[in-house]
Amino acid sequence: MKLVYFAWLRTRIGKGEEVLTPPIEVRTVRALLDWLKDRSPGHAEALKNLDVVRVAVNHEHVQLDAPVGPNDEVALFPPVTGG
Amino acid sequence: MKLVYFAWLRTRIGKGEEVLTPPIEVRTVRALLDWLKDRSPGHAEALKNLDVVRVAVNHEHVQLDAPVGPNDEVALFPPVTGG
Amino acid sequence: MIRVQREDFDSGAEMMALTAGRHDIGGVVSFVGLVRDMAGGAKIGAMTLEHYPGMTEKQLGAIEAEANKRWPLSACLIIHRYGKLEPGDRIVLVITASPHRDAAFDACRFLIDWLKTKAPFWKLEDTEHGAKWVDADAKDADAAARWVEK
Amino acid sequence: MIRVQREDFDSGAEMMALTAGRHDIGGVVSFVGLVRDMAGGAKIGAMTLEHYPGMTEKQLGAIEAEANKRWPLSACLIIHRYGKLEPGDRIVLVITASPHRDAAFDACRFLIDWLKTKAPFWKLEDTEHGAKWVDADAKDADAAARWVEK
Repeated sequence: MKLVYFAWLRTRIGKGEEVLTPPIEVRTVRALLDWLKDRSPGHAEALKNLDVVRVAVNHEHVQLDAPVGPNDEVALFPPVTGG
Repeated sequence: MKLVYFAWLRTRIGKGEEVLTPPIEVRTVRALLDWLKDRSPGHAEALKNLDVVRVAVNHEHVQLDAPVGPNDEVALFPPVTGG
Repeated sequence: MIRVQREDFDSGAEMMALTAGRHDIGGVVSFVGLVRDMAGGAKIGAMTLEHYPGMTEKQLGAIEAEANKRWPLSACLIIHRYGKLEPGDRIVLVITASPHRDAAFDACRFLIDWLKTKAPFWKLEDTEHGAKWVDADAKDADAAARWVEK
Repeated sequence: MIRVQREDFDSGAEMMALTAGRHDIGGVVSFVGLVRDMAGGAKIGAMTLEHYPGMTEKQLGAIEAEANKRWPLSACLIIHRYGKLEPGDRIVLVITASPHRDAAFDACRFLIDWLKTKAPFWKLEDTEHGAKWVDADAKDADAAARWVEK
């Protein structure tokens, strides 16, 4: 699974992207975020308040209950501020 | 009193402006239009349906009950169609 | 700022001039009205815009002043052309600039809506059936009525 | 049409290109968003716009498709910049053209409102107190909510 991070999630995690292999039980965004928190102190810090974390799977905005699989590109970022 | 005409009021009346001296009893736009109708068949034709005639006195839109006097510039025209 | 002129205008240059050197503007909205080659199902050729010099400037100035009273505008421009215009030609330009986009959008729409019912312009269209004075559109009166303050 | 680019754009030239040779367009509305030198009471210098290449184009394309579904647009353009921008610089351009002005106004406002809550861009501002990621504005969420179809 490819993970990509933007804005302060990127700086807190300390990298813009990484390829990880979550265990087979991780089938939703919510489960993925729970699992990611234990990857490093940076991951834990970035994901401590999910109210300000948004998620896209394969370039589409999704909610926490959306499914994720090993071939997906999952992006984590704060609420967008363009325009 | 200076009268100015625009669009089809101008073409029906046959001139763009004229200076007239209505009788002293003509003190409102409505009275002025009634008096103007008798000036010529063109005036009568132009003013036969007041629903489609708009009036400005000294460059301000006014209603039929607005006052008019000998030193005013009174404009008659159809509803505007700019923009 | 208002201008009533026979000549064409350059929307981009006007926007640049209005915002040049300003760092307090968050949004600029512009409206350009163009001559269409169809009107109410009939093909039209050129059109001629007649106006009432003196009253036009006064009415446009009053409409602009009203917009400035209602919204916090950093800048505002209305250009309206008169004379002979062909299909595709620009007729009118309205530009509004504000720290916030909602004010710029509302003010721009207000200006064109009010202009359409208050500024003394009249269109004479060359149609297949001869020259015809354009009738006012009831939709324009409805659009202007949106902005009447209760 | 959408473009995501580092370079500046020329609003006037884009409007001309979009309407050139067209005789069916009655109104063209444009919105330009600019960098302000103040944000929430704090002075800001430059800002850097980060985005998510691939997703940005996909989201802007979807928003444009939605606008075309809702309104009869003759033409539509969104240009959004990324990278380092100074106060006064242009960030985003939205142009909509339609036979009727109401559709052009509504579609333009819809596009910028939705873009602000859906397109994956993030602003990093240089403030007096150091670089700061801009927080999303609740007003933008409210503005976007206006357009949710019941």
